[in-house]
Amino acid sequence: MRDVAVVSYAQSPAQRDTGGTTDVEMLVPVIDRALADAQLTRKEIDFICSGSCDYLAGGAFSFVMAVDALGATPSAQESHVEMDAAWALYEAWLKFQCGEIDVALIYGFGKSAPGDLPDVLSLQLDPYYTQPLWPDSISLAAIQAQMALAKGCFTERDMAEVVAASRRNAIHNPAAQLKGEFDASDLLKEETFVSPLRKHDCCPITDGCSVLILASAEKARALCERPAWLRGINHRMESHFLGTRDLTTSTSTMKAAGTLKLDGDKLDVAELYAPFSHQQLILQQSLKLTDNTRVNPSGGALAGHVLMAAGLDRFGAAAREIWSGRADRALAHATSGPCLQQNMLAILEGA
Amino acid sequence: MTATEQRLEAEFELGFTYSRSLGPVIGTCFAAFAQKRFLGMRRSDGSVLFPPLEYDPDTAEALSEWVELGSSGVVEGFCWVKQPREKHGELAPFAWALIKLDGADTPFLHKLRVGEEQSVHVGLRVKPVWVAEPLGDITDIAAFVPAAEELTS
Amino acid sequence: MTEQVAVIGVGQTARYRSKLSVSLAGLVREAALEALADAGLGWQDIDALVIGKAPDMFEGVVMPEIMLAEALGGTGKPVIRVHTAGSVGGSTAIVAAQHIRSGQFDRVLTVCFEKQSESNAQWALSPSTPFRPHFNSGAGGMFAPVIRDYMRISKAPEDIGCRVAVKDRQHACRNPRAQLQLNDISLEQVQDSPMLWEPVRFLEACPSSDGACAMVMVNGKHTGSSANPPAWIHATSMRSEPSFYPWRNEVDPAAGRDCARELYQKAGIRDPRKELDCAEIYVPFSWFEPIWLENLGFAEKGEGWKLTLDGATHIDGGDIPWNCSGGVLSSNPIGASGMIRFAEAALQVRGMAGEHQVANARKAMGHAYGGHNQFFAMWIVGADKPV
Amino acid sequence: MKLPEPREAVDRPIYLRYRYRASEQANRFLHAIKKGKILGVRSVGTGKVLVPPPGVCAESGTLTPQDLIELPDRGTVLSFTIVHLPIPNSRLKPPFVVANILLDGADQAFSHIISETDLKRVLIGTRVRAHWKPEAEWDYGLENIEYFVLTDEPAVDIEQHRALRLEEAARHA
Repeated sequence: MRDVAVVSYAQSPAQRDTGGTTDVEMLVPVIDRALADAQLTRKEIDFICSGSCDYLAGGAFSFVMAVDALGATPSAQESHVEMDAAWALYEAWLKFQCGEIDVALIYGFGKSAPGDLPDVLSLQLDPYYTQPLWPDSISLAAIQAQMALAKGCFTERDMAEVVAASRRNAIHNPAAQLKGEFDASDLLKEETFVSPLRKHDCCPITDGCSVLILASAEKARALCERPAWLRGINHRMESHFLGTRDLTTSTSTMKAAGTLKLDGDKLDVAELYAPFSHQQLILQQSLKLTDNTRVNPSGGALAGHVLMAAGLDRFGAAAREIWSGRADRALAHATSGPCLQQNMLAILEGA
Repeated sequence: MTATEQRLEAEFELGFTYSRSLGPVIGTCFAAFAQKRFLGMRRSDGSVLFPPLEYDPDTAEALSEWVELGSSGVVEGFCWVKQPREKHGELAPFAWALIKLDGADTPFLHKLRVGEEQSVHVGLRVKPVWVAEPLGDITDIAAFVPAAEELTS
Repeated sequence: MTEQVAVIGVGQTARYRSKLSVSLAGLVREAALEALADAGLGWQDIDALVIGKAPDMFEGVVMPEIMLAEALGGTGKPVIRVHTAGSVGGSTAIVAAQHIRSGQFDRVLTVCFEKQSESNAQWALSPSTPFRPHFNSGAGGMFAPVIRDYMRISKAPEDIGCRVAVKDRQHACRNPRAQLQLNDISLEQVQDSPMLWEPVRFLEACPSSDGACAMVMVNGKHTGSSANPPAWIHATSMRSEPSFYPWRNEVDPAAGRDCARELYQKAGIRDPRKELDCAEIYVPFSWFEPIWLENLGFAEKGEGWKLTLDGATHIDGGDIPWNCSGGVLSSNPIGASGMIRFAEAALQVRGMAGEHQVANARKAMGHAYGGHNQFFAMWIVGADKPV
Repeated sequence: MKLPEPREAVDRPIYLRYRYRASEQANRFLHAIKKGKILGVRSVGTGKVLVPPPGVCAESGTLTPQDLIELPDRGTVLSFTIVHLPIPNSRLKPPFVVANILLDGADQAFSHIISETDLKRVLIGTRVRAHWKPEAEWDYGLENIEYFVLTDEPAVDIEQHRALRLEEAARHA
């Protein structure tokens, strides 16, 4: 396996609503920052790959306009996935393994404010039996939470503790949307929203974008003092219907962890893409994380959730932990689909 | 040109009425709804899927063994929607429920109309409320209600 | 370090049609099963699934791979969904090939599809947003000015487009999968067909189709399962550029030219017209044949139309037959159209193209493009293992 | 068990509401066009003039400046098509000309309609000017220009014009 490292990462400040700012206007300063931090120019990038979803802002071909941010003239090697940008990173990582590139720029972007996100995400569901009823993304997650609670996997207090920790950690993350000192007991006093979920159990809706730069071994050492080396990356899909899989655990996460021979006890940090508090607990249990691991030092998706970039953000946040020396070994996780249907894991190391 | 020029805004609707081909399996299931029947699909391990799928979700094997299911079932999982969204088409609070029909091994998602949250629980027996003129679609079932209640549409 | 990649399975919808009465899962299954059978493999043998299609608005399902993966044996496996506009079929094939070339996977299934009959393509391609004028009526309205500019620059005779339309439909009659089977097609018939976006006539434009295409690719060490010969991937390349910027050359786009240059260099090709035996090139409007002949280096600038006129691109007697399958002009399930080009190139070098087989084809090119002549994906496949 | 005849297809209405907000540059452009003025912007990355003004210059990947430039309502046809299909929700009756029109002083063309009884008179390089709707009907949109009409000026050699424009851009870059 060819050594590849995360050498730069920038994100837009998490905002509920960026108003009229277009995707491409949002992207340009963030790309500029990611490049500047690595002392690179646009022309030094071998490959660009992005993740986005047309339905968020309601126009076909969102990624086509985004190409305008790249200065891709006369032409650039570029690709796009209609998935979270973590999968764009995966596509780039494969290209590194093919020996075709040395520097790749990955970006994800999404403006969810123009639409009604929980309804938009309903269109991910099977279009015959399920979507016509318009079950929203929050309701589906709430069913998952109810089933896990009923099974005794964790308690509502555990969920509130996840939220309190997320907001506490986010105090140190300038790009976080929700942050502050909260007490789990106080959070539990709030009324339920889509029961058993309370509003704070759900990620916020965020407009924004993120940019991450990967580099091959020699380049990485030149561009970054302490590169965050990608030591393994794997992703898995589950079946789609809520009734055909066990919602209280994450079998695809376990399968990916098994392939990576991941030891949940030996991680300094885990950045988990959990849009709902209980999903973080399901992931922690599936990964067999222990108290040795700091979970979501960035605050995670509960502190800011740019759909289509939130998975890539976990790679960026994990890399920051490595760069700073706060961690030697970190896990980045990304998810896609309703109720954690598809999951990706990657191990990042400082040495 | 001044900095105070008001920001132009407008709502727009993105939409289309799609025509969805169903294929033999979904088409048969929907046709059975028009007769107020539930048909499940047996997998090679003997278990029965509802809704019936064309292909086994784990092995991708093509499926074709139909099973007639009962007309009621039990709640396996649920959530309570205090404030229905416009798209839900419900006027009062309701539950989304994973309902396992009698004779099926997998639950499926539908709406459950019960007066209050406390009345919903795992194991609650429920039955469908059919619309007045079922056409052969998932929306022929207006919702489920507790089986103890009178059938009303 | 990198691995050799071969195509050992190709599958397509039995016949592309304007409407197919199957579910989305049923649509992709037909192509996937045929590809698996060709490869001599079952679902359990596949290590990863690579899915591609054009905008989600065509079917009104957001990220449809989420609900389709299980019908393609994707449960428990890595699944990725590519979307690069019209070039997506090509890009998806390239991403699938990279799964193997990287050494990470041995056997990959890739599937592209579109079910245009679920919606109205015109609507799905340009939903109207406020404050934006809508002067174009369909894709042709966008591409016709480019064609007009090509005619000005190249001084091509007015009937070149019609000749391409005839040729591709003659080819389609040899391909039972092609949607349009116009047995008595003639130059006069094309010329007399209604004008849509001048100079593009009805019979010079692609149809709207339902369909899917699939391929099984394997590490070169594992070609043995198929009863049929493999197509070896000699080179792949992808290039993009922005849709609009001042004085952008839309007739001879830089991204297409750069993509082809890189492709030929990787494949060790100096003269594509001489060294390739045939090509499947994305031609949704007839005039794009001469446009791409020049852009891809099969002809000098301003000379592409002469190849069409001389019959060089015809399967009968042409030295470099283009679109022997009938091409996009005869079937256009948009998200799959690029992959069909790549797959047809593979069938040619495997000697499996049936009635539209080019005799002794050893090396063929597949090409796809999308957006406003701005996204390009290409590959070259060969009957022989690359050195 | 007797199986019913399968249903072939169902209708699936999928309608979603979105809120559109104009970007800063679009907002400036739309407010100006409401008053009958056309605004463009000179890219700091390339020195070229873009109209309508985008927030980002695609050629260089740079944000465009806030100072916009007023442009005349005359220009040249860069390319065109004669459309024989109706535009949905438009009162224009085919055939009509859709052209890429390059305003004088601009480097990027935009798409608009040319109304002309003799469509054959429209050629690449043909000079045109805007025919505005009556002022009372002006709104926030490029449709305030109802269509372009041909002028009496001689046709422009596009290649020559391009070379001159690129020279000017180089001076500003």
